[in-house]
Amino acid sequence: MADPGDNATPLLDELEKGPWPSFVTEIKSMASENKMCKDLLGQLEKSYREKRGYWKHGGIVGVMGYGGGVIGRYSFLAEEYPNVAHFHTLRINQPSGWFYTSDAIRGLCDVWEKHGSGLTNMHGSTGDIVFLGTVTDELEPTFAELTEHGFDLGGSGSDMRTPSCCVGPARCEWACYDTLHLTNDLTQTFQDELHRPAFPYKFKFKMAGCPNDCVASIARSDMSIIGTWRDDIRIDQAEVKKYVDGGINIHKDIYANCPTRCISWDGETLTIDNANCVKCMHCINAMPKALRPGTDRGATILLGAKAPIVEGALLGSVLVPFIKIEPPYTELKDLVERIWDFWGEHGKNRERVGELIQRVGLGNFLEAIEVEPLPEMVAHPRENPYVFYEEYFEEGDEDEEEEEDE
Amino acid sequence: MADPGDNATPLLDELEKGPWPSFVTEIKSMASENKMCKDLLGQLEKSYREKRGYWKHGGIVGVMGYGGGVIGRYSFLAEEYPNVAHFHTLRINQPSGWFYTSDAIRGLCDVWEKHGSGLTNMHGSTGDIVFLGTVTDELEPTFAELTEHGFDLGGSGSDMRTPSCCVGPARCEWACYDTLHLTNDLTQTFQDELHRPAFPYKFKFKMAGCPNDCVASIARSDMSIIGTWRDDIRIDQAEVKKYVDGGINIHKDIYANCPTRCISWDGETLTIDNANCVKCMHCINAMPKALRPGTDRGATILLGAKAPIVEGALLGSVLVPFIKIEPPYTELKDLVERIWDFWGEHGKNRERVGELIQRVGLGNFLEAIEVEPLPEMVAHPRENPYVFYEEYFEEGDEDEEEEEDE
Amino acid sequence: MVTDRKTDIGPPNYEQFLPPIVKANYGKWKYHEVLKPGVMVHVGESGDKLFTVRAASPRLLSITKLRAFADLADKYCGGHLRFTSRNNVEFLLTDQANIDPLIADLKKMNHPVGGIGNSISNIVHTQGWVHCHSAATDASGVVKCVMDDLHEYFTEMKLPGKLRVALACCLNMCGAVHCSDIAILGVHRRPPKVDHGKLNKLCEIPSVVSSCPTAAIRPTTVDGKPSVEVDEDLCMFCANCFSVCPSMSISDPLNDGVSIWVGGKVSNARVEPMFSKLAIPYLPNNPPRWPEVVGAVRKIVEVWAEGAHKYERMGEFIARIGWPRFFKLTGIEFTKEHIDDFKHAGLTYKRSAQLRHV
Amino acid sequence: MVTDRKTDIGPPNYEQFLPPIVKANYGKWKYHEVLKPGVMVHVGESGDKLFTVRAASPRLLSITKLRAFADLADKYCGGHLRFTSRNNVEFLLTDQANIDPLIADLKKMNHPVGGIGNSISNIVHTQGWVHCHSAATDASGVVKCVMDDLHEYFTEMKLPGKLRVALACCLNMCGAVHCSDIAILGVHRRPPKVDHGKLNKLCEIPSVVSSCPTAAIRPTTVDGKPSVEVDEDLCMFCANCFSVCPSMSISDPLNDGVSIWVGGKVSNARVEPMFSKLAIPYLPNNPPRWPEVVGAVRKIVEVWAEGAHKYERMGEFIARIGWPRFFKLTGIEFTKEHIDDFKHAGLTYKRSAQLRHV
Ligand code: SRM
Ligand code: SRM
Ligand code: SRM
Ligand code: SRM
Ligand code: SF4
Ligand code: SF4
Ligand code: SF4
Ligand code: SF4
Ligand code: SF4
Ligand code: SF4
Ligand code: SF4
Ligand code: SF4
Repeated sequence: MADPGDNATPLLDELEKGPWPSFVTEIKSMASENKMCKDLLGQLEKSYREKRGYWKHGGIVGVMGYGGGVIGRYSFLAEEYPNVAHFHTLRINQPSGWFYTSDAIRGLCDVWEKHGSGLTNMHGSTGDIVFLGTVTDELEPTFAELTEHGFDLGGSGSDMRTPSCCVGPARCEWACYDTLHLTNDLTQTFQDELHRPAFPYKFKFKMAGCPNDCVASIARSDMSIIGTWRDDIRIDQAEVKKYVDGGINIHKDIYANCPTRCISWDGETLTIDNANCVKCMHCINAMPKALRPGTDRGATILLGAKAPIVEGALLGSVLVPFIKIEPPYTELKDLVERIWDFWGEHGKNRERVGELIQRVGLGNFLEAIEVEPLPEMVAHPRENPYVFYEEYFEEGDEDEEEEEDE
Repeated sequence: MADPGDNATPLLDELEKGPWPSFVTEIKSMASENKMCKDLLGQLEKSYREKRGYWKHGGIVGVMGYGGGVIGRYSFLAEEYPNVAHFHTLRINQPSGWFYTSDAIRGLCDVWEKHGSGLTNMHGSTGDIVFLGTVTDELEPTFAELTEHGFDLGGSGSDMRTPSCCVGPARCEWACYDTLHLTNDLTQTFQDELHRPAFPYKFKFKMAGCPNDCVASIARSDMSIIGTWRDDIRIDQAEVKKYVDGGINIHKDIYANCPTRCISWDGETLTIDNANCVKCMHCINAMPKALRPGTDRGATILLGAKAPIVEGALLGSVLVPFIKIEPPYTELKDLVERIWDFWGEHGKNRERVGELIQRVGLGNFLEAIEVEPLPEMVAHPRENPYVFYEEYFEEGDEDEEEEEDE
Repeated sequence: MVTDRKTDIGPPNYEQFLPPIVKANYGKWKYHEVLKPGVMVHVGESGDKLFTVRAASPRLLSITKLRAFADLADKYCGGHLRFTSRNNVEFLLTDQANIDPLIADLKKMNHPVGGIGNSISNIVHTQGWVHCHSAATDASGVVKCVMDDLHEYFTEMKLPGKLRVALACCLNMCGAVHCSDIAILGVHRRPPKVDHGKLNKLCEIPSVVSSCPTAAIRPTTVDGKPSVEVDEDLCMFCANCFSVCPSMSISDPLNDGVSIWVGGKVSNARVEPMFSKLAIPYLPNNPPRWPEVVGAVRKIVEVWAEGAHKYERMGEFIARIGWPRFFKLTGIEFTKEHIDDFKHAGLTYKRSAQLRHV
Repeated sequence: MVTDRKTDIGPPNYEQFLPPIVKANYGKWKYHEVLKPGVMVHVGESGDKLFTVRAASPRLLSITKLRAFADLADKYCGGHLRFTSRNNVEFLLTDQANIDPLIADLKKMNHPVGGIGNSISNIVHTQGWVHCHSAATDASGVVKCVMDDLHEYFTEMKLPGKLRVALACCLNMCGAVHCSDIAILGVHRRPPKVDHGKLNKLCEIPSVVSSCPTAAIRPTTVDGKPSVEVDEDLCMFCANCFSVCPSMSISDPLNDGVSIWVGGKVSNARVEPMFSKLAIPYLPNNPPRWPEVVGAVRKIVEVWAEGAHKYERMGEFIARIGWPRFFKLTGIEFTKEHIDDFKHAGLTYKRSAQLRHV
């Protein structure tokens, strides 16, 4: 293969073809005005040629007084591509629900045009606005201008990470609590925990308004708050009939997919045995005009989800089966503080809270954070007989007398 | 509580009351003629009073040339109850399927009357006839007489244990192979492995004629051989109708209980999507006159079940999804030999084969015993990304050239 | 002399013990029907009919009783009988007219007939204080008490499906306790007491130390003698140290007792085989009638009998109604002990928001 | 000066960014309907209607593009827009008449509209060679190629249900890769090469040793310098050592590549959330168009699209047909690599006789 000229990116050019919007086109659109983008293209083309990345481990860079929010990044090819020798990203806390006005967007663009690559991720996987690539000297000025525009940094390192949430009550009929308000409130309440890493490892919150979990909280957040309800699903029988007329087969499409088979249909009336409904959302999802969650709403709190490194991936597990979620969220925040206290004291370095629970045992963990054990917290009770009974009778105990008295 | 007189067993006497047959009555029935039984009652009464057992760890006792088949047992209360100072049991290999003639039973009784307590277990959990309690000196004479009657000892210690089986073709319409014949054949073939412990730990075979598993093989045997079939379930539609007329609700009773919902009923004809039938037996169990297993029969072989000590209980896991089971069982025996070879070489002391597989990994185990990996062997493929890829390309490999050639 | 000894003859060939009708129809049975409690008929493709009468057995049988069974077999069955995998005795008849007289004789001998079909069959159990050094409770005695109480479910067929109860007297679980609808399991609850005087003579210290799965055992020296000590906080009472070394005595009358487990099964029918799960961590050993155990088992049986669908085994029933409701219906308290903390504990936590909220 | 700096102001309050119709109907939406691919309407209890148009985004957006989006928002949406949890951009309209002109404008900008309802939405992904030091494959490039191929499933709604594809460029899995219908995961396959010259300067040897979950790393001395060595047989390429120490370089152009996982989900709808399972252990990195990956993903999508019932996600579909058939239908070979050998491996073995035999 011929060595490509200075500006030639024959491999990347292939990625401008095809119907899906192209990230290469995005980078190229900046390359004429921004040298970082030009060198990014160059280094990336080389990655494509050599089938490997050329970024080094990040060093510790950041803005004054903050321990997180910036990911340091340096190139192995600093000589070849000096403009990406530093290429740090800033993580910027998104507004809850990722709503923007065009002015807010333009404000962000202006800051980033002046101080960085002009490339962003809308958004990062945790939920932040990601400003992709700048040099160390620009970090502090970027930050100053961002705060002028009302934005602040998100998390990185061993801190509380940027909480995020589904669109919730802003545009969804199924939201069982105000995901946006809670997300904003927690973010504001825990500013210190967000900006000054003092935990054993990262801690993520994600708020989903209902069990559909449109923010993947149960897979990706140390604390997952999933909206649900306690009372009966509201049914509009007339609308049910319309769905049936429209082709929905209640037996096949609804009943057979209901995890507890607690829904039935006699051709006239849809009946739900609400005591056995596990709030999976399926029937509601399938017939949104006919069915709605109940009105006694709140959330299930699950703890401990994380990616696999290094003990294996975890989904969140039930900590509180049902809790009312209402400002000022005192009960929830107290719970969070108790969890952080215990984790802070007993968590090992780089041990997520889910791993800690597995290590000390859920039972002990509950005791430490003062939460009663409930059968809702387990898929099933233990199968092995290795119980750590904590007490035993000693000779001479009252109990002995009582037991022998017979 | 007053000290009971020499022969008084007030607590045990309570266990002669009630409708269920009483083991105390059994022991008592022998107590006048057999001193062991008298002292057993005495020691047991004391156990009931003091809420504890009085047996010591067994020592090594047995019959000449055999390493198993006898469980040594000594009393802590030898002075108080000298007739149970020794109280060893003999494990005697049962005839396959636990069929007896009255003469065979009487023969056993005669031997045991002469040489032991006259108490038995019909049968032990592994399947043996258990002769419960005798003294060391009587072991050899008992054995000699037993062999005269055509009986031999079963297993104990780190050997192959007494194989056992369900009643199978002898009295069950669902047996998919001859469980009795195979059980007898394996027991005879592996006499040496049964009598001369040379394994890392015990190894149990259990043969069940169909997936109902009436001998609990999947829970209790290192190798569980469960009959099954490959072709279609045979249906007698007229008999199906009779069941329906008799009150069976095909939807609720059959369809809803079919694990793959592969059965359907249009009011006239019962249809089974046999490609999706997982041979669970439920529909056949529910309508034995109407449905029968297919005729292309064989078995599934599962490996590694055991009780919890000490790594946790295991159920057997699929090793061979389907195999024809026909004399002389060469393929099966070869497989068993390969498993024993690998286990013998790599098993730790007191490591059951199921634990060994978990330790070395099923994939490596299969490789060692020369069995191809199949998706039928797993509930699902791995969820974690920690794959031990065994090969990688080195610079200069042919593959490199090929890969770059583009 | 040794040369004269017969060895390795193996068991007698079963064929010599099969009734003629079984030989004739071997592998050619067509279907069966349950005629009444404890009685079923198997019909061959030939049209032959084999009647089975199943009677309860305490499993611990004296030769007196065995001879009486042999006599019954002669009287009614051409000298043929068998035992089942749950230790019942089965009489195999070709003459239907013999069924009732046989049952009458069995009743006289106090052996109820039943256990077939939708009933509770015999309790599979182990040795207990009758023969084992390891027992945390008696076996035969508890079984007797529980079956005295439940015998109506053996002699009648009024249950939704089969219910298998098993008992093991210690964690070695000699039986299918780990996969039973209801399991009664003897448990120790006090860490082993070390006999420092004898340990070094009877046991190898490194094996004792390594026998402990939780590393609770450490070598030490007591009164100048090498021995071991137990970190009591780490002990979960598995008794593996005691299996390896008699000087690690773990039996303790004050603390030994019984735990109750539910929802296991073995058959592949409908749902896959399942392990039993902890229902009640501890009930006291209260001989001779173990009233707490008897009461707890009955309560669980009744909750199941009342709520289960046709065919539904205990574990399927609980899976359908959910564990929270099982605890509510049985009145059993859910405690820390119920939450798994062994190797795969994390996999037993509830990892979804699918919950009932009532 | 520091005193002048604003810190800890937190994010801007979302309320200021909500469109008026959202404010008016906040928490009072009644139902929604999907009108056509990429377009839905939410109807408030008030009767108000909010139209959403969802457009694809490469997530990596230049400020040029963002300004163009802002212009569109001004033109059609009173200046309001949002992004989704899968990184699409959503335009929020109150005037139904604006929908088609907006879609036309988006098309001109090469942003297809779709992803709502029974479709494949955007691929959640990570940094890859664009920004991360840890990547075993590129992210944006693979995503572009796969979505170029699958885009018909984004712009139309012809699938049985939702299908979520995700990509992570290394085992850190920055995203919901571990719970996706189809996951594309960058993998290393060559043990780390130790830079003995630098290791001792850059890293603490004990941390490096203890970072390895399989204990493959041992301290050693090379040319008189303290360093570490790797037992290659024990390495399963997790790269945890590299996360802790840059001198444990694990990237390797010859061996890095892509694995494919299937059957995960996050929602609680119907079945509980599930992890993705290994489908294809390794496909080569073949930039710029990754044809092997594109082909493999399409094949899996097609097998699912053809065989799945209405609503049925990938994992539900496979659970119904069984893994053996999944491998047969997709033509993927089942190998040793598919069999779990990590901590809870034993729990993934098939422990029942419930099998299809065809
Ligand atoms: C930028 C982002 C990916 C993206 O392209 O969106 C990202 C990028 C990195 N992640 Fe991540 N993670 C990002 C979201 C996630 C998520 C998803 C989420 O938060 O919902 C996860 C999985 C959920 C979880 O937390 O478990 C995730 C799990 C990890 C892990 C594994 C952590 C674990 O406990 O398993 C690491 C490794 C580590 O922490 O050492 C990691 C480490 C990293 C590092 C810092 C690399 C490293 O080893 O130091 C990456 C920096 C890349 C770069 O150069 O910018 N990242 N990371 C995401 C953050 C953007 C944002 O703030 O919005
Ligand atoms: C007699 C019998 C119980 C009974 O009353 O029926 C029995 C009795 C003992 N078993 Fe067992 N086991 C008996 C069937 C079982 C079974 C059931 C089976 O074979 O189907 C199991 C569970 C299945 C399994 O093998 O895992 C069983 C699992 C154990 C274990 C745990 C082994 C494990 O790997 O988990 C031990 C402990 C040991 O091996 O050290 C054990 C150990 C013992 C010892 C030898 C006690 C010991 O620690 O040395 C017991 C001797 C009692 C005595 O004094 O007679 N016994 N043992 C059964 C044998 C009778 C026969 O030969 O027919
Ligand atoms: C005689 C015996 C086999 C033997 O070789 O001894 C036997 C015999 C029969 N079993 Fe069984 N099973 C026998 C132990 C078992 C066991 C093992 C156990 O209990 O330890 C099981 C597994 C139990 C479990 O899953 O935990 C067992 C699970 C079944 C099933 C599946 C039941 C279910 O719904 O899960 C059936 C089918 C049915 O009953 O519909 C079955 C059906 C049958 C049939 C109807 C088979 C036939 O067509 O002849 C026989 C009479 C059934 C009855 O008792 O109602 N047999 N059966 C065993 C009698 C034990 C007893 O005295 O009660
Ligand atoms: C906009 C968004 C929330 C947000 O705050 O950004 C959203 C919005 C809606 N989701 Fe969602 N979901 C969104 C991400 C998710 C996610 C998260 C993810 O994909 O990472 C999930 C979990 C996916 C999973 O299980 O792996 C998710 C699982 C659902 C489900 C359950 C689907 C299922 O059958 O499993 C529904 C119900 C349905 O579609 O019937 C749903 C339904 C909906 C509804 C209909 C809710 C409503 O009434 O407004 C919304 C439009 C649906 C649509 O796109 O077809 N939403 N939804 C997210 C759009 C992402 C995108 O650009 O495509
Ligand atoms: S999680 Fe529920 S409330 Fe939130 S957007 Fe999705 S469907 Fe709506
Ligand atoms: S929400 Fe789910 S569990 Fe409840 S009735 Fe509807 S389908 Fe059934
Ligand atoms: S396992 Fe099957 S073949 Fe054997 S007795 Fe039971 S039902 Fe009959
Ligand atoms: S045997 Fe089981 S899986 Fe097969 S059709 Fe009958 S009920 Fe269904
Ligand atoms: S369960 Fe324990 S106590 Fe009972 S017989 Fe087996 S080893 Fe002995
Ligand atoms: S009983 Fe078990 S846990 Fe306790 S010290 Fe002995 S071996 Fe260890
Ligand atoms: S998945 Fe790995 S390579 Fe990709 S961004 Fe995250 S840490 Fe970096
Ligand atoms: S990649 Fe993982 S397994 Fe391999 S040496 Fe590094 S830490 Fe150990």
